[in-house]
Amino acid sequence: MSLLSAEGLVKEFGGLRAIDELSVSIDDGELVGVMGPNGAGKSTFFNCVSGVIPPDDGTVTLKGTDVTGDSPESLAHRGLVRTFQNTRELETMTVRDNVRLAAPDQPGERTLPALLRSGSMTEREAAVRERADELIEMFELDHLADEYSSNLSGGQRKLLELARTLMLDPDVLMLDEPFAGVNPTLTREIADHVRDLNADGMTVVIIEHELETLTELVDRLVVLQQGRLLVEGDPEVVLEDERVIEAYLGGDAE
Amino acid sequence: MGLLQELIFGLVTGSYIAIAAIGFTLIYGIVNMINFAYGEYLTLGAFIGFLAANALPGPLPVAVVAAMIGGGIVSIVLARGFFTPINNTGPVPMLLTSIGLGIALRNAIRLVGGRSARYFETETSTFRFDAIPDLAVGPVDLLGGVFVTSEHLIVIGSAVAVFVAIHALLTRTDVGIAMRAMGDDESLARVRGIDTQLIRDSVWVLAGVLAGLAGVLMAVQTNVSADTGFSHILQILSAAILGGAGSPYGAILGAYVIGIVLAVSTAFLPSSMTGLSSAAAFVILIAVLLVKPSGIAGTEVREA
Amino acid sequence: MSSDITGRVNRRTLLTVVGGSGIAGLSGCVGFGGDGEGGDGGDGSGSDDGDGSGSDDGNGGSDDGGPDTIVFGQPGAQTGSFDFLQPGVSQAADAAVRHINEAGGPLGAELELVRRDTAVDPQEARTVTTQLVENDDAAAIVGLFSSEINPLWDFLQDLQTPVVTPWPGSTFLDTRGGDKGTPDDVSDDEWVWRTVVGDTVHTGGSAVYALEEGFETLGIINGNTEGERSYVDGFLSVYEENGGTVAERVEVELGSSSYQSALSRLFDAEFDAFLVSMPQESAITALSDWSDGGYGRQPILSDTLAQQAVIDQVGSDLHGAWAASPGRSGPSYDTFESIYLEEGDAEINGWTPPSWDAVQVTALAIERAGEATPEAIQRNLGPVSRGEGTTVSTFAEGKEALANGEEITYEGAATPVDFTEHGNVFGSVTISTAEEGGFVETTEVPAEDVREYVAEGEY
Amino acid sequence: MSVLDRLPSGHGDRALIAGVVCLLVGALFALTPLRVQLPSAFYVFVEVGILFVIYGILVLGLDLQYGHTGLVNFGHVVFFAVGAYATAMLSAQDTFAGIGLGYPWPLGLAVGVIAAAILGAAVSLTSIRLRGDFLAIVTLATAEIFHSVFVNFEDIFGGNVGILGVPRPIAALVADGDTRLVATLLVLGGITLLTFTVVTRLTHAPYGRVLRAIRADELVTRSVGKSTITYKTQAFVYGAALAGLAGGLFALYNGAVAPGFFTIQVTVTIWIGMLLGGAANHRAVLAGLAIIMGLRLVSRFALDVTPVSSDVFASARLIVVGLILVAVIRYRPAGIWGDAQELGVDQ
Repeated sequence: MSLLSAEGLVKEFGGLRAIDELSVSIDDGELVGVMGPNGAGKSTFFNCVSGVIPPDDGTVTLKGTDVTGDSPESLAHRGLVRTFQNTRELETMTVRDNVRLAAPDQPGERTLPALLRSGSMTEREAAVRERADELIEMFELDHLADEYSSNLSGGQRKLLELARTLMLDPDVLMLDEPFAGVNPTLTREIADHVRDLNADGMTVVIIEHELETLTELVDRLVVLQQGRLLVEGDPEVVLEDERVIEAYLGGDAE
Repeated sequence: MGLLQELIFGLVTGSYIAIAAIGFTLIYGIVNMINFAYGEYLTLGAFIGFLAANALPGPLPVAVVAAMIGGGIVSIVLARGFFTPINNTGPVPMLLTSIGLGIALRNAIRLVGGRSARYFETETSTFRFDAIPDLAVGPVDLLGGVFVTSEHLIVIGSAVAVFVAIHALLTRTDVGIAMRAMGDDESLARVRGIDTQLIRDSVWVLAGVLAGLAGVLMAVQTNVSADTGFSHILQILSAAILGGAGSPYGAILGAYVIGIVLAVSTAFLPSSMTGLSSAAAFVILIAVLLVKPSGIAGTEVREA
Repeated sequence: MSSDITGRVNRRTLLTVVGGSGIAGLSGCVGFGGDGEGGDGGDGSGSDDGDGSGSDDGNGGSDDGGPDTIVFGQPGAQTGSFDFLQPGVSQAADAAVRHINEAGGPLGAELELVRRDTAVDPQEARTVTTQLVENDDAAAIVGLFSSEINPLWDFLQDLQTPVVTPWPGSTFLDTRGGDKGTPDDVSDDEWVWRTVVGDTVHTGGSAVYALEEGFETLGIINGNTEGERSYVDGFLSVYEENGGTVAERVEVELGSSSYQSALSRLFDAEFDAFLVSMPQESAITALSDWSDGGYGRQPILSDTLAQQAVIDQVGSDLHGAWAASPGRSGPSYDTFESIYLEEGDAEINGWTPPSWDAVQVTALAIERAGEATPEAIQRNLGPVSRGEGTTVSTFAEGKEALANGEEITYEGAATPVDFTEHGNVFGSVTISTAEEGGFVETTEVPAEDVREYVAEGEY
Repeated sequence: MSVLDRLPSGHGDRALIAGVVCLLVGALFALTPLRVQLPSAFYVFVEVGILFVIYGILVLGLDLQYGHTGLVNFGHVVFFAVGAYATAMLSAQDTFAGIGLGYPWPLGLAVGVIAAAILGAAVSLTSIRLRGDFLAIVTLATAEIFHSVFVNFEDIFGGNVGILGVPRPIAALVADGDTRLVATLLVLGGITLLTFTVVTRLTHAPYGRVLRAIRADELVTRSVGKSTITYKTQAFVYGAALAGLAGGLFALYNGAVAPGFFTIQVTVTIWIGMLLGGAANHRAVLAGLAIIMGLRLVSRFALDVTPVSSDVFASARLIVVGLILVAVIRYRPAGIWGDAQELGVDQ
């Protein structure tokens, strides 16, 4: 049974179908890459699945529950977390606070415990700090922990975003172009992290243009074109597919 | 008197507001700011027109032209001095700056212009149409005899002339087309080689010219004082947002909705509530923002 | 930040409790029981000879020669609504001060007027009045509007400084203010006096005149602010009591660009005449709209509209409209006018002569009291204005008469200034009619007649 | 700058202690024959000081909304007014115009806070999703509507006269003027300090971290599982309720409310105070408010030494106030004590 599946998703913008009857299914523990030329509907697919925009038609199912049109926050509670193509840091907050923010189940985020400084809040916050520091260390951001995240470089932002999502300990991690604008060393580092996470049982979906890294990394590749599923399957096989070659070389490839 | 007469009054009031609201909404659309000092632009236009009417030998239209030119100059100077330097800080700091500038300008005008109201010397003639039959529906009379004055006709005529000119500008000229492009998507416009600062400056001048015209028209109907424009800014703003912020056509529509609401609510509200007509306009504004946040014809203003 | 500020006050207070009250000037003193140190502005504790009240106002602790300067505070509308009326009021007050100083000044001291802007905002007015009394050492306040006095009523009572103001018409003050007819007993006093005729009086005169002229049904258009409503309410209380009826009443917001809708609503009703109560600028807009609309019928204007500018702007349709104003010509109007005109060229409005009267009568109260404390002024405002005594029209005459040991009664520029127990004045009512060259006084209802419309003790 | 790192030495707790001390000392003056005597030159400063601590509650609430959560509320005065009117109408006896029900004042104060909170909830339920500058317009329009309503319905709200005859609990206990002023300042100042404690605890807790995250990027905050609409609504309602508290206290201090006390001037003053001091920093916004109110007061004294006439002076003062707002935004966008990076105004 699949962990996350989209059935017949449709989203129109001003009469143009960004995704058109798109169906994708992802199994528990899989590491899946999503690729396709510009305008193929990758980001719209992500947005519809992660609740950022509601689809016009079709259903999204997570762990057997229909979550179509659910808000990003409720999906996060159900274990699905995403990153953004243009990294979105909370620039006016420190690296530490960026990561700590994402901690779930903090009673101190409700009014009364916050006002009364309840013991449950202090206890939880101690655990949150410890976990956040672990993640910051894991991504080698510890020397920047007290910097405002607006001071970080592009690659560091990708790492921070990853650290922030891991704070939620998600079941499904959706990464939107995690290697874009990142130098090769850091790219390898991020890829290693992703591989480790997947090895620990986390399901990961990645949109990426960087084909080489992607094909090395993923178990399965899904290729979109003009809002529809073009091909899916083993990376090696998919990349040899004529339709894919045409889509990338013939059309408006980058 | 009948509903028809109220509609005429509403059209006149709407016309004053519409001229100003177009200027206001253009600034919103292109510069991306709510300019709360815009009322003071009207006041300055009214003062310039008043001075011109007394200093120049010509008839009132000369004063109107002087006010429009003066308004344009004032607007671009203030924009260069106060708004252009903080163009990139976002809508809220710009709104706050305009509020501060408005307070300063209003009091500077009071300081220089003095406190008493001045009046334009005008002659008004009235045209009556008493032959129109009544058409009563319940207690409300839909038609009935009406009158219009020469002043009404001038105001409505000016408004129509402005609409035509603005429409021509936005559809037929390079500057106007660039304005529309920029209103839609500024970064795209920049990519396409449009000089965005030039367009912004043009919008400031245009908004000032419209403010000058609206200021003089309002002053002819009421008077010239430090509060001439400020007392109408909330109506102008409501009209612009009602119609869909940034859209000149929406602003015209919004202005007439406000004008007619003001007229009809005064005529038909219970007599203990007739003093609330402008509050009624705000209630409509809020209602529209809730039902259709983008205004009657405009862009999305919700975030989430 | 706030913790710092309050903390400091705190610490100082505690310090003085422990360390005594020695730190001169800035620090406060603290004590038990309160009366040991004297001055808490004492209500009723002061003795008649004045020194016992120990106030630090005005006479600054002098014991024999009297103070060198005496200060009156004038809160004014230098910005905000009504600011266009302030120049005439300021000039009248300045002229009165000059006249008083030329006559030797109250108690031989130099009279000084400190004027500060309230913008007709009650919050500002509170600050300004405090500053005038406590920092400028004003012995009396000669200003404040209805919209400032009413919400600050408790504050003004706590202040215990006489407020003698030329502004308020509000019916709120009809039964509030004055010395309650007992000048020597300040415990029941309400500290506010007005030298301008309250709306109740002249609107009453106007209503009776309207009925005499045969206008038995009325339409009303008025602004939705306190002054305008109070005017209409005063008018109606007499008008309806004497048989008049109101066919339609429309309230409008001030400052609109057009009043056509309100007018069309009003004139759908049947009536003989219509009453307009709006401030001048809005009234000009409304009356111009009325003229354009050709609605006709007899206009009755509120007193503030009897201005040349109104006729100029509205045009000949307005000819025949009349307004009932508080008589501008009190017994001493001519004396006032000649001194006023020397002072400057500000236009005289309805509040200009009362402003003169306010300063004159307050200075006379000081002269009679022999000291310039707020309480002494409060005790003497009644005696110098009402009852028997040598009639005086200026401070100069009054000073002389008092020096001769006579009692005096001041006859003012706007009214005879006979303060009622509630600190109000009656005056004649002038009916003036709009004509080609301006408003012409056509009839005058004497003060005594006006008095008949108003029940004893209710004004 | 991290959240709980700051907790142990939090200003909130010092303010709590200071606030309780203020209340106790104020109560001491109010309830015992202990008297203070103030030099009369001090009166006006204490008067303005009392207004400052009342406006202080307003600015703390506004800062919770704008400084922390990014909600642009340009009609803050309406919540102040609604709190004041509700308190006044419930507790006033023998008012000249409008309704005065004569209930005990604590009930009036409680209803004042609740009424303001309900209005805040109504505004946020309908408008909290609007973009910043449009929320500003809706709140501004709300304030104008209520102002018209207060003025217009004379039988209910007393028109321009307002509601008179509101009980003054402190004045009722202390007959002596000087002591009354000091006691009032202490009690109201104490309440402001307690408010400071409350908002500090909220914003220094993980709760405040969520609010600041919303201001930084609402979508990201949602995508890490925070229900941002709930938080925005709460922040708006808490700010409104604090304004209602300030309004109720004002009514009980002044003994009357009238539309003239609740003009857009109040909103402008607290906005300038907040921006001048530095949004998102509780102490800074209070300091900024103190500066702008202090400047206004000191400028009154400047009249004595300036060569211009008082008419010119009055206008010039307001010109300066307007230009201060313009200059702060342009040259000091984070305010005097604000952190430009934390506020995201660093260019």
